[in-house]
Formats: sequence, structure tokens, C-alpha cells
Amino acid sequence: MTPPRAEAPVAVELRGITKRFPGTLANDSVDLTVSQGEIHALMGENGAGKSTLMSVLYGMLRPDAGTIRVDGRDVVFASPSDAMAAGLGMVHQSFKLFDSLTVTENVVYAAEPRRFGLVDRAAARRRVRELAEEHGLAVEPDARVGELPVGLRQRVEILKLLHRGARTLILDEPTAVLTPAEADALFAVLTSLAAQGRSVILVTHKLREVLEGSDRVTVLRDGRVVSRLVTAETSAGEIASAMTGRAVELDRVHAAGTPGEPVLEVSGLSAAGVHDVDVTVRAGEIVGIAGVAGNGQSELIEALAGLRAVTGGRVSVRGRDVTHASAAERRAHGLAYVPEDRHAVGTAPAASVAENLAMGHHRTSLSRRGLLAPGAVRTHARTLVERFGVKAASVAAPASSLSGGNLQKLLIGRELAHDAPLLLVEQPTRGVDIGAVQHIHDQLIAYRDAGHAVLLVSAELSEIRGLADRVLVMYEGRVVGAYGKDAADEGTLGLAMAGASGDAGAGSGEGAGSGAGANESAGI
Amino acid sequence: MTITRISGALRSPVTASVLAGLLVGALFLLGTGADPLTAYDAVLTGALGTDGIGATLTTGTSVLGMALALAVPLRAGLINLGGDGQLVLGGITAAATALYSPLPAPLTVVLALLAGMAAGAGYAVLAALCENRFGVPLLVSSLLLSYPAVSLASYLARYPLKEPGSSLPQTRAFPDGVALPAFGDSTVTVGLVLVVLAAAAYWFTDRWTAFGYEIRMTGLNSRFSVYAGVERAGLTLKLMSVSGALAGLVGAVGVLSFPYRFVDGSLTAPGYTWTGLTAALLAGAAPVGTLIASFFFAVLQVGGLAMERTTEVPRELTQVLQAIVIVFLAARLRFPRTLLKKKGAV
Amino acid sequence: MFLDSDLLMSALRALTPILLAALGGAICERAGVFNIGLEGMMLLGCFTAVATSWFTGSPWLGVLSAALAAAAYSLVLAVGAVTLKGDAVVLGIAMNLLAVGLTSFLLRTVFGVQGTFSDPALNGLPLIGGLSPLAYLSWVAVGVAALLLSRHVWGLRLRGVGESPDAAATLGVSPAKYQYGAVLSSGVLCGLAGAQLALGNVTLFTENMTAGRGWIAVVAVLLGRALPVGVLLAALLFGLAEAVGFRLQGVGLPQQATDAAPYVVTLGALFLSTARRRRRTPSSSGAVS
Amino acid sequence: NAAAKKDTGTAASGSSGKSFTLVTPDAVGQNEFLKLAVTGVEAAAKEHDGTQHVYQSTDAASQQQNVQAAVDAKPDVIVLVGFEFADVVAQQARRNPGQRFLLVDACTAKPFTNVSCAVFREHEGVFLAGAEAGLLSRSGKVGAVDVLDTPQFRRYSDPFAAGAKKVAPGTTTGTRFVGGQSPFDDSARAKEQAGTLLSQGYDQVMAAAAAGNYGVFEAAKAKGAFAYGVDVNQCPSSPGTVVDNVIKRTDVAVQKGIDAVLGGKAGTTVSYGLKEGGISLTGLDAGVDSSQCVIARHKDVLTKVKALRDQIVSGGLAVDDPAAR
Ligand SMILES: Nc1ncnc2c1ncn2[C@@H]1O[C@H](COP(=O)(O)OP(=O)(O)OP(=O)(O)O)[C@@H](O)[C@H]1O
Ligand SMILES: Nc1ncnc2c1ncn2[C@@H]1O[C@H](COP(=O)(O)OP(=O)(O)OP(=O)(O)O)[C@@H](O)[C@H]1O
Ligand SMILES: [Mg+2]
Ligand SMILES: [Mg+2]
Repeated sequence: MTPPRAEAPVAVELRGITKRFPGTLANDSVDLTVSQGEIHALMGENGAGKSTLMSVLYGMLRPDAGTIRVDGRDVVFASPSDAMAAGLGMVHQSFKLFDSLTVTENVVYAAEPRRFGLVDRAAARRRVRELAEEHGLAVEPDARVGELPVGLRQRVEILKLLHRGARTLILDEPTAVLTPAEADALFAVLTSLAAQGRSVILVTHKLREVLEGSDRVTVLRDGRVVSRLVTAETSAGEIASAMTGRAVELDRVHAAGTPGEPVLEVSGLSAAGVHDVDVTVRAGEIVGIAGVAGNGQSELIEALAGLRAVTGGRVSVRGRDVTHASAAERRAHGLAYVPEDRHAVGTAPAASVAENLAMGHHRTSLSRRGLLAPGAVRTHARTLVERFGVKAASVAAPASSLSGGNLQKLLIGRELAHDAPLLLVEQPTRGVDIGAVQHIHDQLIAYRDAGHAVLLVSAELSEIRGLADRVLVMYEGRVVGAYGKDAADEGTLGLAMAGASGDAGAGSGEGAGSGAGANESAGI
Repeated sequence: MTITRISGALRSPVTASVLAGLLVGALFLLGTGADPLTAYDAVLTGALGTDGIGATLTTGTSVLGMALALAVPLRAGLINLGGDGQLVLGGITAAATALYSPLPAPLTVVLALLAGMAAGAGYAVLAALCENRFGVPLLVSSLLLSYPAVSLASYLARYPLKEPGSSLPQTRAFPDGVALPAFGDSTVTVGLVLVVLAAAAYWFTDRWTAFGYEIRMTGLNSRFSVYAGVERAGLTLKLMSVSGALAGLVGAVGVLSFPYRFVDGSLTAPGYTWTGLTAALLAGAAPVGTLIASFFFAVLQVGGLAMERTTEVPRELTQVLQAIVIVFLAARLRFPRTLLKKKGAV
Repeated sequence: MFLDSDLLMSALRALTPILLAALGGAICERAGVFNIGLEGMMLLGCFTAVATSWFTGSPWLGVLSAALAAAAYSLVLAVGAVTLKGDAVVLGIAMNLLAVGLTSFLLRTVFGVQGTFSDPALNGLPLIGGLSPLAYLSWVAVGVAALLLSRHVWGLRLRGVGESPDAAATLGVSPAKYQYGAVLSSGVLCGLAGAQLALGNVTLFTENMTAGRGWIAVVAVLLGRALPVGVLLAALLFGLAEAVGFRLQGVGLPQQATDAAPYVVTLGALFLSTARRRRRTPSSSGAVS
Repeated sequence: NAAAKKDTGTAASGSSGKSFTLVTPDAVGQNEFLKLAVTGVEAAAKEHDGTQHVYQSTDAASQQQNVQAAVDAKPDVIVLVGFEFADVVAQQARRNPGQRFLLVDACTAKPFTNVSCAVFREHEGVFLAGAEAGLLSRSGKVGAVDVLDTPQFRRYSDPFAAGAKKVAPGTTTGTRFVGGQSPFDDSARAKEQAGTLLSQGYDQVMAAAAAGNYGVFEAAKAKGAFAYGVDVNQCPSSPGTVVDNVIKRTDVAVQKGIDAVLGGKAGTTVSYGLKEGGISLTGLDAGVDSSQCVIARHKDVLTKVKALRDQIVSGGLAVDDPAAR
């Protein structure tokens, strides 16, 4: 993309930032310089210290040492509002939104257009429409944010920033929840913002994005800067090995599975947000569900897991009708489930690692006649932590102290340990670093090869294509396409995801997928 | 492990707030011309001395019982504000059973206890059903249901079950022998043993069973436990029935102790429900913490009354002192370490 | 026989202190602070209003000082729950207890009496059309609160703070500031409620004279879903049920039945309102797709 | 309990050694008759050159604890005011035969040699107040506001109605109960309850609403109606509105009771009514002209009421006691 503008004035400069947590040196004398008009990628494995560094820059954490300069002036941020006043804006990895408020209210919050002290709702709505249109971030201004799918919430976050006219934008893993097409659209936005002279600091795990969208890359490892690269002069391999400290084998191809008996049979399933869906998943097979976030994938999975009332159709697992069975009965009958939202649904962050790992096992392998010995819970946790490479201070530490990647490993480990014939997985590698992604993918493949059925929902097309033996595409609550492993190229899937319908991928596709899959690349 | 625990306890907010509460209380006492040391000594001897320990244990029985009743659902994040209603229904049902049971006295006592527990449980389940079936939040439904129950019990004591010729709205005295056995001449009854057993059962369930684990996880993140297959409506029902049964037990124990009858208002007037809720909340519903907090409040209540009797502290001050200690406890005042922490994270 | 103007006035009198306190509770609720200490703040307001009116001869100064005193008292909750992150429920319970002790203590030291202070020379609030000015003020307060909460910049920020303090903080809005503001306004409103009770409904101070009205206000907050208009309706329902209950005693219903009436009626109203909402929700969400 | 004995002694430092402990069922501030009981025990201490203590309870639990503490301290006489104590006194009297008790307002079901009782026949006084109301009422409707619907409080409403009907047979009568969450303290609620009577044309209201009496007076005043107080002279708190008061001389009962117990007459029950001077009306007492009571302006009514009193005293007229039912 654009070559680095070395001559451009410096927008943000961090010098010698050190941040220590009890037991962890999260940032160790980190230097970072971001020029105006630059998209600067910040990379590193889970727990490398990226979020910490950005929190320091944004005034949420006070550094133990080091200085921050913005536009050539020394600044000390006591709070995010100081940072905002200095022209910084941040999109946090876990959304900071008000679920019960509307999109408009969220966007203008604390920077409201007013009339006589009252919020000028008409002006606010207009502003949101304008911004949305200008940057291609369409979202209904009067919708309640709590009712929006994750993908749209992300847009609201970005609109919030734009509304405030931030000159330097910090985005912590902004594309984790977006489809490639949406990510491309986001990058178009970011690029145009950079062209206006704004700077973007981008925290991400996705090499493809970094290579395509950034000007320079800074790599952190164990809290220290290990590499400063100019994007145009580097490669995926170089960045990956800088992050992990070892050579990484990219673009692995997994062998196809050998499908056996059907394990999950769904016919004509309807539920709120899901219409007339047919799916069959066989033992030894991974079926992937692709789709733009918010097209009923989560709802389908919830209906299958027994968390959403089924209004029509039939679901059977291993030949037994479970259409109206409870979540517990389904689990007992051989279903395990990795949900999309690991903080709000998949774990109890305030509980210990051990307690989180016990869930689901607490009435089966871990308990004897209803008794659950704390010792057994701990032993079980140590085994899983070891087996799935979860990095935790101890199994007694609260799950909230784990980094996102490690929390995900914990979650997947726990569900795989059920050894259930059917596994439902949503977004298994969201926000997870390259090393961990591979680890998780290997686990899923191994699980399949052990003769289990896996239904995988992912917004990551490369992930779907890499893992799935068959791919279904969902659009507006319906399955609009089914493809074999070989037919599922990004172009075809992208069109189907955009609602361009038809197994053949024909049709008049317009709308969302702006150039979906047009630029193929060896994405991770 | 133990050493870190002890040092943790010393540095814990509880220690700090009790000390701070005592300090502010001392200033108050000095302000009104009383000697704080004498006053505090009176609280301790009044509550823990040979003359007071009986009253403390008796009060403790009710406080702990209600604290457990409220802690059990609270552990799963459910707040039961209907303790008074469940308590009183337990009491009046036990009283009716005690008056009309054809069984021999000892069996009648057991039957009355069971009936009281069943009544409390049944009524609490009603509140749970309001939440499960009608979507009325438990907090609201339990609180609202409480008042009619108290009125109903009052009506029963005033009319159908009344003692003829008495100036008080109270039931007739139970037949001879229909009483919980007491320890010696004291007011402490077998009720204490029952409540302590309940506490032990709660501790065991919480720490050693899968059910207890599910309750805790529901309290920490209910979506998580639902996701994992814990059925929320059923859990609410179970926990509320246990909660109501415990409240009913306290009511039954209350009427089966001296003066062996149901006296309108005597179960609710001491405010065991609120004291119990306060204890449970302060302890985060943890079993051992709830036990300790309950005992602490019993000491405060009995000792406060004793202080009023034996020193010249006006009665209003006793109430003020208790409230101040609770305020500090609730605010979880910490010693300066917080200031250090504050700088780190915003 | 029942539906006469006396009944309405009786309901309105019963309603006013509850409404004022419940509005305060609703504002706190929206800011994410569960305020269960309404009763105590109100009681302190009662005492301050009577004491000030007695010593200055002006009931208006009584009203003002009641608002100020209760607001100052509400700082206990603000500091405890917001700054020190204590448990708001426990703090509220303790504040109610503290207020009873404190006002009884002050009654004894300031007036030298126990139980009740009443004097023919104590000035109460004048009546306009049979109601105290604070009654009218409470209706205005409902409108103002509704407007502030739904349309004003403060209201938006307050609601945001109540929903997710974290998110508000990242946008430079200090949750603590808004929560303090909410708790203090509830203090002011409870002070007014107390003044209304002690100088409007009656003209005297009795120990523990709030007699559970603060709790009813808490119920009204929950029932009215912390919306000012909802709270008004809930309080009105309560006032009417109570006034009708008074009359029902006249036709021979036992006192216990009339005591229970307002709560039973409220519960019934809750059933109806949630049942209606439930019936509406599925159909509307079904229509979306 | 050594500490208890050491630093007590609230009154006379004199040391005849006589000591009295008064235990109240509620906070003293709540009821006028409890304040009178305190006066009585103070007077007794003065008279016998001894010391006195007052233990105030708030609920059943603290009542028991206070009685126990009183028994532990072994004073010469333990005075208990209120029917709430009947059970606990019986229990303690059996366990502590050497301890002497004076129970005011109630008596134990079974007699004990160490328990003396003083009970009141409030209904006699209330009947007379009702007669006044019947004579003074213009609307022919007289009512009462009681704290709660209990037999004890019925003593303040049923005889009131009976008295009115005695002198004016066509009188309509009605009773309201304060009730609610805190019936003894709720003057606003008491005022509303009185208001419902007044709005139906009642113009004479007996106020037996504890602290709520002031609310009843306010309601009556606002409507230009009249009210009747209890226990002490409540006329000054609302001159021109309060007609008369049913006086209950708890102080006398306490002081005389202590005298009798100390004089060796334990185990007796004394009943105080109009005859004994334990119950009376302000209007029938000496200071009526300076009492600020409305009745002082109605000598004709007082004459008729005096006649009724004499009938009751002589036994010619029996007043039905609602609490005995
Ligand atoms: N508040 C905290 N207290 C203690 N340790 C913390 C805290 N915040 C972060 N850490 C630790 O600091 C290290 C850096 O964490 P950070 O969140 O910055 O990593 P990251 O690079 O953002 O990881 P990820 O890729 O998973 O988002 C981790 O070891 C983490 O456990
Ligand atoms: N009490 C704590 N103790 C230790 N670490 C903590 C604590 N609280 C937060 N952290 C750390 O702070 C970080 C939270 O920051 P952030 O929201 O960016 O999460 P994240 O690691 O990037 O995870 P995710 O990808 O799931 O959002 C976590 O990485 C975690 O390690
Ligand atoms: Mg991070
Ligand atoms: Mg992360």
C-alpha cells in the first residue's frame, strides 16, 4: 500500500513505557512512534502487552515509567477524557456500548448536539446517517444496540470515534468480529482516514490485514519491542517469527475427513431469527457455516444447543429427537458447545480457572453421586491447562486474569474434553494469536479425526475453508448455499454471503459485500 | 496457607471497618459524655458474659436462620425480600399444628416444625413462580407477597386462633410439652442446633456438591450456567423453596420456644429478616462468612441492649452505633493500600 | 359512595411523599445505584423540616433545610456505594436504622421530648386547593425528571452510566460524578418527601413517622420500572388502594385485609402489565424477520 | 453481672437499699402511659429513698432479655408494664420465688405469691367519654380511631360507642384502625383514618392511636370536629379540639403497687377503675378549668356524666369490657 511517510510529522510518540502488574511485566520500556497519516500495526501473541500499551496511551492505565508525546507536546493522561481531548480515540476490543440505548445515543454520547441543553435528536440522527453514509458504515440510527449483532455493534464503535473527530485512532482487534468483506470495507475507511492525515494504530492478529492495510509494523513479545518493520519490505513469515520467536509454518492444509454416520440431523428448523434450516453433520466431518455476522448463525447454534425456543422443524442427535429437549438433556445426550461470547456466556470471569474448567463436567466425570470434591476439580483443571496450553498464573486464579487467547483455549479445552459426539463451535479463534490459532485448529481436526461431528460457525472465511469438509452459507436466517470443500472458494462464498443466492453462486448480488473475495490472498 | 489467610484477615476490610466503626462510635459516646471503654465493655460482657451468652445464642438462632434463608438464593444472585412473610407463615402454621395436632407432644413438635417449613417453602415458591411464569422480578414479587402474609397471620391470630379473654392478639398457649427442648433454664433451644445443622448443610452443599457449584456459578454469571445446562427456572424454584423452608423453620422455632404460642408481631418486630439479609450480603452469601456475620450481629444487638441497661448511654445511641458499624462494614473501608492501588488502575 | 372528591384528596395526600421519594429512587436506579435508604433520608427530612420550621417560624425554610439535610445524609450512600464500592443494599438498610436512631436522639436533645413533638404554634405548609404546594411540586418534578432523563444531555449520560459505567468512563464521562449527582438528587427529593409528610400531611414529628413509606417508594420504583411516569402511576395506584382500603374498613372489612390491600392490588397490576408486555413482545419480534 | 450493678444508680444516692427496675414493652416515648409508669417508679424510688432503673424494650426478644437482666440484678421489685409480659413473668416468678414482681395492665393466668398485679378498667372511663360525645354530637355520629384491631384497643372504641348510645340511643358509631407498617407511630395514617370518619359526618372522635393521636387531633381541628385523648391531658396540644381525656393513672398504680409489695402484700391483684381513681376523665378532675379542654365549657354535660360515673362506681351500671370476651 502507501509507502511509509518518514518525513510526515509525528502524531504520537511513546518513550520507555513500562507497566508492571503484580507478577507480570506487561510493558518493558516500550518505544513507539506513529506518524500522521500512517496506519501502524501493533502485533504480538496473546499476552504480549498490546492492550496494556494502548490502555496506557489512552489514559486508562498509568505507566510506571515512560513518557507520551502527542503532536510534539508532552502529555500526561489521567483519564480517557484527557486522551480524547488530545485527539485520540479508541475502539476497545470488548465493546464499550450501552445496550439499552439506541445507535444514535451511543454514537453521540458525551458529545451530543444540543438545543437548550436537550439532546437535539434530529441533528444527532442526521449526523449518524451522514457519518454512516460517508464511511460506508450503514446501521439503523434508531435500533437498540443490545439487539444488534456483533458486526453492527463494531460499526457503532467506529462511528463513535468518527463522530468525535479523533485525529489518532486506536483500534484493538477491530476485525476480529468482521467478515473479510467487512474487514476490507473497514480498511477502506481507515485508508481514507489516513489519507486525510489521521493516524491509525491497529492492534491485530491477522497477518493478511497487516500486510494489506498497514504502513509499518511494531511487534511486541513478552512486553518488549522485538521488531520494527516497514510493511512494504516485510513478509508474513518474518512478522510471524518475530512474534513467536520461532519459525512458523503458515498456510497449513488439513486433509479432508472421512464422514460416517449422521450425528446431527436438522430438518426445517425454525426459531426466532432462523427459518427452515436443514443441516446434517456426520461423524468424522466438520461442517462450516459461513455468513456475515447477524444472519442467524448464532441463533441457529443457540437453537441447536437448547438455548432458544424452537418454533418448527426437527432436531435429532444420534437418531434421538431432541427438538424440545433442554440444554442439559442435549449435553447429556452427547453435545458440547463453544459459544461465541466467551466473557458473557462461555465463562464466569470472576470464578477461578479451575471452576470454569469444571463446568459441564461437574455432574459427569468429576462428581460421584452428586458430590464434587474441590481436589478433583483442581486436578482436572491442571490436566486440561497442561493439555491445551492455557497460560494461567495458577488454576486458582480468576478467569478474568487470563488474556483473551488463553481464555479461548480454556473454553475450547473444556468442551473438547467432553469427548462428545457432536461439537458446536462458534468463532473459535476470534482474537487469538497465530500460534494459538494453529493449536486450536489442530485440536479441532484431531477431534474430527477421532470420529466426532463438528459444526463450525466462523466469520473467518479462511478458517472455514481451511477446516470445513462442507460449507453452508447463511443469509437472513436461511441456508442459501451448500458447497463441498473444493467448491468453496472465497469468491463464491462471498457472493452467497452477500445474499446473491443460489448454489451456483449466480444471481444479482448487490449490497453488503463490496468486492467480497475479489482480492484473494494467502490469508491466515 | 493458614498464615496468609490470617494476615489477609487482618488486612481485610472487615477488620478495618469494625475498627473504624468503633472509633466513630467512641467519638459519639464521648460527645454525649459517656465513657467509650465502659460502654464497649458493657457490650461485650452483656453479649458474651455468662448472663448474656444465652440471649446472644437465642438471638443468634433467629438471625443465623434468616441469614441462611437469604444467603441460599443470594448465592445464585437471587434476592428474596419476602423473609418476613415466609417467617410469619411458618410461625402461624406451626402454631396451628401445635394447637390441633392429635399426636403425642414430641411428635407434634416435629410435625409443627415440618409444617412451618412447608408453609414457608410453599409461600416462597409462589414468589419464584411469579418470576418464572409471569416475569415479575423475584425481588419485587417476594417483597410484595410478604405483606399480605403478615396480615393473614395477624388475622388468624386475632380471630380463629385467638386466646379468649387476652388483651393481646395471640393464639392460645400450646398444650403442655409441645415445646422445643431448651438447654437447662436458658432460652436456648434445640432450634439453635437445627439452625447450625442447616448452616453445616449449606456449607457442605456449597463446597462439596455439584449442586452447590451450580449455584455459585449461577451467582457469578447466570448466562454461563444456563449455557452449560443449568435450568434457571428450576434452580430458582429449588432455592426459593429451601429459602422459604429455612425462614419457616425460624418461625416455627420461634413459636415453639417460650412463650409457646404465636404472638402477633413478635416474630417480625425484632427485624431478623433485615439483620439476616445484611449478614448474608456482607458475607457475599458464603457459608462461613454468613455464620460469622450473623454471630457478630447477634452480639451487637444483645450487647447493645445490655449497654443501654448498664451504662447511661441513651437508647437512641445504641441504634446509631450499630448502624455506624454496618455502614463501615458495607463500605468495605480499607486501610491505605487502596490509595496505592488507585494510582495503578483507573 | 366511594368515589368522591374526599377519596381522591385522600389518595393524593397519601401519594405525595411516596412519589417524591420514589422519583429520587428512580433517578438513582437509572444511574445504577440501588437506593433502598429512601426511608431513612425521608425521616431525616421530616425531623429537619419540623425543627427548622419551629425555630424560624417559616415552614418554607423547613422545606429547604429538609432537602439540604437529606441530601447531606445521602452522601453516606454516595461515598459508601460509589467511591468505596460498598454494597448499596446493606448501606441503605444501615442508613434507615441510623436515621431512626439519629432523629430520636435529636428529638430528645433538641426538643427534650420522647416520641412526638407537636405544638399548636408549629407552622405547617399552607394548603392550596386542599393540597400542600409540595404536592403540586411533585407533579412538576415528574415532568421535569421525565424530560431530563429522556431528552436532556444529563439524562442520556446518566442512563449510560447506569447501564455501563465502564463504557461511560471510556467516553470521558465520570460515572462517579453522575452517580453522586443521582444520589444527591434522591436526597433532595426524599428531604422534600419528609417535609411534605411532617409539615404537609401532618404538622408534627413522631419517631419513625415515615412508617414504611420509603419502602413503598422502593416498590414504586421497581414497579414503575424507574420511569418517572411509571413511578407516578405506581404511587397513584398505591395511594388509591390505600384510600379505598381506609373506606373499606367502614363497611366491615377487617383491618388486616385493608392493610394488605395495596400490596395485593400492586401485585395484580404487575401481573397484568407484565402479561401484556409478554403478549406483545413475541409478536413484535416475530414481525421483524 | 457485676458491671451492671456497679455503675448504675440513676437516681437518689440515698441508700435505704431499695431498688426498683421498670421494664417497658416498647420505647417509652411511644406511649403516654409508659411515661407515666416511669414517673411512678421515680416517685417510688424517691419515697423509699432508693434507686430505680428503666429498661426499655422494643420487641418480644428484647422484652425477654430485659426481664432476664432485671431478674439477674435482683432489685427489690421488678415492675413490668404491659400485657406482653404476662407469660414471661409467670415463667420467671416460678423460677425465682424470692423475687417480687409488680405487673401493671395485666395479670398472670395462674396466681403467684410473688406477683402482684394492677389492672385497669379503661372501658369505664371510655364509656363516660362516649357519653360526653353522645351529648355533644350534632350529627349523631361518634367514632374512634384505634391503633390496631386488638382486644386491648377495642377497649377504647366499643365502650365509647356504648356510652354515646346510652345517652343518645340513635347515635351512629364507627371505628377505624390505623394499621399499616408502623401503626403506633403513623400520625399521617391516623389522620387519614380520622378523616374518613369526619368526611362521613362524624363529629366526635375518640383517639386511641398512640403517637398517631396528634394526627387525629389535626384532622378534627381541620374539620371543626372534636376529639378525645387518652392517658394524660392532651388538650393543650390542640386546644379547642380536644374535648376530654380518659386518664389512666399508671403512675399511681406503679407507686401504690410498689408500696403494697414492700408493705408485705405481695400476690394480690388490684383493679383500678373509676371507683379507685385509677381511671378518670380530665373533665371530672380538679384542674378542669385550667386544662384547656373543651369540656370545661360544658358544665351541663359534665353534670350528666358525673351522674353516670356515680352509677358505675356504685355498681348500678356495668360497662361491658371488650377485652374480656
Ligand atoms: N489488570 C491487570 N492485572 C494483572 N495483569 C494484567 C492486567 N492487565 C494485563 N495483565 C497481564 O499483562 C500481560 C499483557 O496483557 P495484555 O492484555 O496487554 O496482552 P495483549 O497483548 O493485549 O493480549 P491479547 O492478544 O490476548 O489481547 C498479560 O500477561 C496479562 O495477563
Ligand atoms: N484482575 C486482573 N488480573 C490479571 N489480569 C487482568 C485482570 N483484569 C484484567 N486483566 C487483563 O487485562 C486484559 C483485559 O484487556 P482486554 O479487554 O483487552 O482483553 P484481552 O486480553 O484483549 O481479551 P479479549 O481478547 O478476550 O478481549 C486481559 O488480557 C487480562 O489479562
Ligand atoms: Mg488485548
Ligand atoms: Mg485479545
